[in-house]
Parts: sequence; C-alpha cells; structure tokens
Amino acid sequence: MSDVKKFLYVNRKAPYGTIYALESLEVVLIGAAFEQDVALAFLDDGVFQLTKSQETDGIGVKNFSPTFRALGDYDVTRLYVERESLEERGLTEDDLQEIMYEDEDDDWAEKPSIRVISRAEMADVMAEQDVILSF
Amino acid sequence: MSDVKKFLYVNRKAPYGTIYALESLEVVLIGAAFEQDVALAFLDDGVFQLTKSQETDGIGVKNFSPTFRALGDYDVTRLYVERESLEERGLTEDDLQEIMYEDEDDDWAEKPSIRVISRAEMADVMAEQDVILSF
Amino acid sequence: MSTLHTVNKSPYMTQSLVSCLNHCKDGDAVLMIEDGIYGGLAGGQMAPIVEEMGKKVSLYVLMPDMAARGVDSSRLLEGIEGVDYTGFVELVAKHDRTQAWL
Amino acid sequence: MSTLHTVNKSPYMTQSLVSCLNHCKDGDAVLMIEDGIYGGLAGGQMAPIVEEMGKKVSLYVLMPDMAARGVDSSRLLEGIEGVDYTGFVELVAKHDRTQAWL
Amino acid sequence: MKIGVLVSEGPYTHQAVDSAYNFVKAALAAGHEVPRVFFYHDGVNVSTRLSVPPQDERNIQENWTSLAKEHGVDLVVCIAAAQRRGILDKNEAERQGKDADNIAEGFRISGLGQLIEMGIQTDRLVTFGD
Amino acid sequence: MKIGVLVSEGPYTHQAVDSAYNFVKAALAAGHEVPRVFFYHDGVNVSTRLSVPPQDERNIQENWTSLAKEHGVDLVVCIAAAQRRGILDKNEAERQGKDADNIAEGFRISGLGQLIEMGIQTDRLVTFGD
Repeated sequence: MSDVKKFLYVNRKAPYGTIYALESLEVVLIGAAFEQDVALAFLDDGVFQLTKSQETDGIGVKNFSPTFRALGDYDVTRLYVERESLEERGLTEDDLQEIMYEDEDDDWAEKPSIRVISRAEMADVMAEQDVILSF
Repeated sequence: MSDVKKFLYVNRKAPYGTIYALESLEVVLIGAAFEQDVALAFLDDGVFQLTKSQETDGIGVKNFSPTFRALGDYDVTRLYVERESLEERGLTEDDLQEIMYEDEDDDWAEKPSIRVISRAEMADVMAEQDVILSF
Repeated sequence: MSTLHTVNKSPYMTQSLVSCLNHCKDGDAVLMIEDGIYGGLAGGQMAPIVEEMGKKVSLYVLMPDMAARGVDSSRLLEGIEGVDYTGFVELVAKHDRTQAWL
Repeated sequence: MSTLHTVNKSPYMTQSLVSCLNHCKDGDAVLMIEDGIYGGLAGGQMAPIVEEMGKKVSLYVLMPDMAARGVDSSRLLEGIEGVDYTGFVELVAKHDRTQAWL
Repeated sequence: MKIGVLVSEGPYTHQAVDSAYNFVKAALAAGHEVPRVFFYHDGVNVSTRLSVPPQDERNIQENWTSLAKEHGVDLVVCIAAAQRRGILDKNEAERQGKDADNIAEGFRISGLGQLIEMGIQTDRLVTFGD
Repeated sequence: MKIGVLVSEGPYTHQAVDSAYNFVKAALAAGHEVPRVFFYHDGVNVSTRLSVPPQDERNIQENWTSLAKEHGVDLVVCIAAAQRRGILDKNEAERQGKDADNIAEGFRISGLGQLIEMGIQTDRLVTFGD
C-alpha cells in the first residue's frame, strides 16, 4: 500500500534515569494501531532498556520492562540492537530479556524479536526509513 | 565571623542550550546579599559561558553574558576558570570577556576577576568549600 | 536517498556527535545546532575526530547559534558550511529524512 | 576533610564521571546513582578508566538503582561497594561536603 | 512541502522549543506548510498560560499562540504526557476532578495518534529535543 | 545533623526528584533533620497540584505533600523559576493577573534567598539534578 510508511523508533537512552524510554514505548504502542511498517532501534545506552531482571521497587518507580514482551501482540516484531553498543558496555545478548513473537506467515511459529546487528547494519536500517522518531 | 561560609558555584554547562548557566547567575546575584565568601568555578563546557562577543538576537533569547561584568559590584570577584578545559576546547584566556573589579583593600585598583587555574588547583579550590552548588 | 542528521549537544560533554557520525552514510549531511555548534570548533580536542569522521558527509553549523555563543566563523573547521534557519529548512527539504541525535 | 561526589549519568554517554574523577582528592568518595551506576560495570569499555582513575578514592554504587536497571552486584568492578539509601545518607554525613556532578 | 515538527523539551529550560519556533517561522516564510507541531515529554509545558517570564525575556507560550493564530498551525499537546506534568484543559480538569486548568489559547490536548498521523501525512518530520 | 536538599529537575521526566524523595526519607529515618527542600529549575514543576499520573505510577506531588505534613519539611519553590514555568500560588496569580493558580498543599513559593539560607544553616547540602 502506498500510504504505509516505514517508522523507526530510535532509543539511545538508559531507562529510569529519564522518562524518554518509557514515553518512547507509549508512542510505539499507540503507533501500532496505525498499521505502518514499524521497527525499533536500540543503540548507545538504549541497549540498557532491554536488560533482564529489572527490579524497580527500591526506587519507587514503575518497572516498564515487561511491556517490551507484549510488543509482539501489537505486531511490533523487529527490535534491532546494535552489537557494538552491547560490547562497549560489556553486555552480550544473554543479558537481554527474551522477547518473542508469533510469525503469522510461518504457521505462528515463535521467533525472537530482538535482532542483534552490527553498527554498519544499523546505519543501513536507519537509511531506509521514511520517519525516524528519536528518544 | 563564624557564620560566614565558603560558597562555590560550579558551572560545567554551555550557555543558551539549557537554562542552567542563566539560573546559576541568578542564584549568585541573590546570594551576594548574604555576605558569604563566594567564588565561581568554570570548567568543562562551563568555560563557554564567559566567551566574548555573544550575540543572541538571531535565536531570540536574552543575552545574559554582560551580567558577568556586573559581578564585581556585588563583591563577587573570584571567577576561577580551568586552564585544561579551555585548552581542550581550543580556547585561550583571550577568548574570554574581560571582567574587572575594584579592590577595596588596594585603593580601589581595578583587577581582573577571572583567574585561570590548573585542574589540580581547581580540585584544591573545590576541596576547601563549605557549600558547593552545581549547575 | 540521503539523511539530514541534527546534533544539538557539545561533543566535549556527550557522545551524540560521535554516535551520529558513526551512523552516517555517504552523502548524508550533519547540521550542528544549539550546543552542538561546538563540534565545529577548530583547534579543540574533538576537531581532528570530527574532521576525520566527517569526511564522507557534508558538515553544517547553524550560524545564529554560533553567534549566540560568541563563536566567529573564522574559528570553524575548514569545510564546514554555515547556514541560517532558512538554510536549515532547505537542508530538511533537500534530504529524504531528518534524524535528531538527542 | 573530604568530599562525597555524586555522579548520576552514564559514563558511556557523558563526561561527568571522568570529570568528577579528575577533580577528586585522596580520601574522597564517589557515589554512582541513577544512570551513573553504569560506571561501575565490569567488562565495559569504561571499566579500565574508572578502575585506574578511581584508585585514590572510595567508589560506591547505589544498589536500588542497580537493581532497577537489572545490574547484578556480581557485574560490578572489584572494589566498588554497594550501598542503599541509608548508606547514601551515612556517606553524606561522614564527608564534609557533597558535590554533585550533573 | 509539508513539514511536521516534534518538540520534546520544556520552555526556558532547554533551547529546543526556541529552535523549533525559529525553524517553523523560516519554513513558513519559505513557502512550506507546517500543518502541525506536536508537543511531547516536557514539551507539553510550553502550553501553560500561567507562565510569567521576566519582562526582558521572550514569552514562549505567547509566541506559539500568535504563530498558530496567524498561520493556522495545529499545536497539539500529548494528553498522556500532559496529565503526568499537570497540563489540563477545561474538559480534562473537570473529568479528573481538578479545580483549575492551565492550557493557553491555540493549543489543544489530544492523543499520541496525532503524532503518528503527522508522521504519515507530512513529507518531513523534524524533532527538537534533548 | 541538618541536611538541606536541592531538587533541580522536573517530576516524571528525570529521576532526580525520586532520588531526592528516597534520600530524604532515609535521612529522616536515620534521625537527621531535613529542615528544607528547595525546588529550582524544572524542579519547581513538582509542586503543581494539577498533575494526574497514571493509576499504576507513583504520585510525586502527593508523596512530597505527605512528607511535608508528617515531618514538617519546608518545601520551598523558587519564585523566579516558578514564574517562568507557570507555577503560581493564589497571591502570585492575583498579582500577575492570571485567572488560575496551581500550587499544591505543602509547598510555598519564595525567593532564592531561601536556598542560600539553607546552605548557611544546614551542615550538608545535597543536590539532585541533571
């Protein structure tokens, strides 16, 4: 369809220190209803948003990390994570929570939403978008 | 006097991009009435606050840099500027505006308020304060 | 197809400019605005990095933001072009998308 | 006479932690809070820098902020001590002044 | 060309909203359309009519209100972000049981869908934030 | 020991005000005095009573108001910073010719002198900001 645009949500900030990560996710959830071609990018400190075992009771702030696991239900199935950003921070994919979606084109097979890609590939992803929203 | 405290206002941010530089100066002006021992520190991007020839008409924001030259009238006469912060940014003392005060203990001789000091000296200045306000 | 990237933070304080330059494609443009204009300063510690990383892109700086901060255009790295807000709008129109490195 | 320095920004994004460590005196303490806790991560690119620069000071990290961000204490650089808010208050009381590196 | 603008930081605190204002004026002067400016995060605080800046400073809210009036720019304030930060219009104040509202003329409160719609319907989206 | 606290960032947007709240509770629990918390820069926005956070999130303003009530902490909002950002009490609203005010119970608007005074009269000053 000609009026489907490619939207990329770029997340470069850590969670909780500022509200950008949470309010970015709120846009993604609302935006999902518009049936555009949606993907999320996590680079720089944005990769920290996806870490496992976040436990926010001690700071009195809502833990929004489980919401990422619901994205598949909204047909948001591509979460690009930059490998170099992980490595620079001493993280591996194992430090990230598992986020799955059911692929309707493949007999609803469960597949991982997180796709770890290189910095060069991230630049390619960015360069093919129509709209880039940065948080 | 025993109830005179040493106050240091630490400025590490550039002017205009955010309001911290301006609102820091507002605290300094009000604080001057309290007859404490006051000094200002400029390091990191804070050194950009003191550059000459700021001209803000093109961005529609008030130019507050002339206010620094009024500090002497409020008995605020020590503006410590970190040499390494200047050098890292390709600046020298000549790039900063001239800020003078009249020394009442020296027959009202005009003297420069800006004192360019080394990083190690800046650390010494910080370590001898009672109250440090960071902007 | 190309992108206009905007950077509004000083490279002496944050990683935004370096991260931006790390993700530029040939033919992209980078416009430094607000505190980002310090990325255009010749003679500073970041200058060689910006110069080297910026080789494949066109570098611009917003002149009203430079003037506000007392940075004369004679202090700019060679090859950086100054634009006003009208030039900013032209850059937005000329490139296919705009990406802000906040 | 000593200072408690607080750092609340990630050293992977800003210069705050490095600038703080550059201005510490022997016997000072540095407490990493909020996004600053990432400064305590072992294995990251900043780890050797923090380890080397932090030799003359005591390094602390606020555990509730670590937990919020999913960072287990086993991931911390050796020699960094975890504290809770009560420990934060004790550090404030113990040192003669507090300086925030914003 | 249709250009949409997103403002993500609050007035006076950050230059983003001033940059956005100068950009929008230049875009309109160059003959482009700016159908909508969307205010998100602390950007919603631009819309309070209770702001009283010093006499010798610009009045950010009034500048935007005038721009909306003269050029028909749709100034949309995100409802979710606004509620968190205490920005309400009359309807919202009543609905939430609050005894006052504070939104200025020329701004309207609506959902995040208006941001997505702006992305779909414009040729370019330019973000001013921190 | 007397500990003064300075809050420099706005609610929800930045964790600073949450950190300050947790710190003050811990300081009081440890037997210290926290005579005053001073709100400056966007910190003044903590004091609006018009905020309506989502049901499953903390209510930052109400938490501070309760703390002030229970422990007698003096919550001071900087008048100059508040005016720029649209935070007014009844008196200020009348004086400025505004048709509404928005400050919450437990907060009072006053001058920057109260920050300096806090620095003079307390043994430690702890800043939470950005």
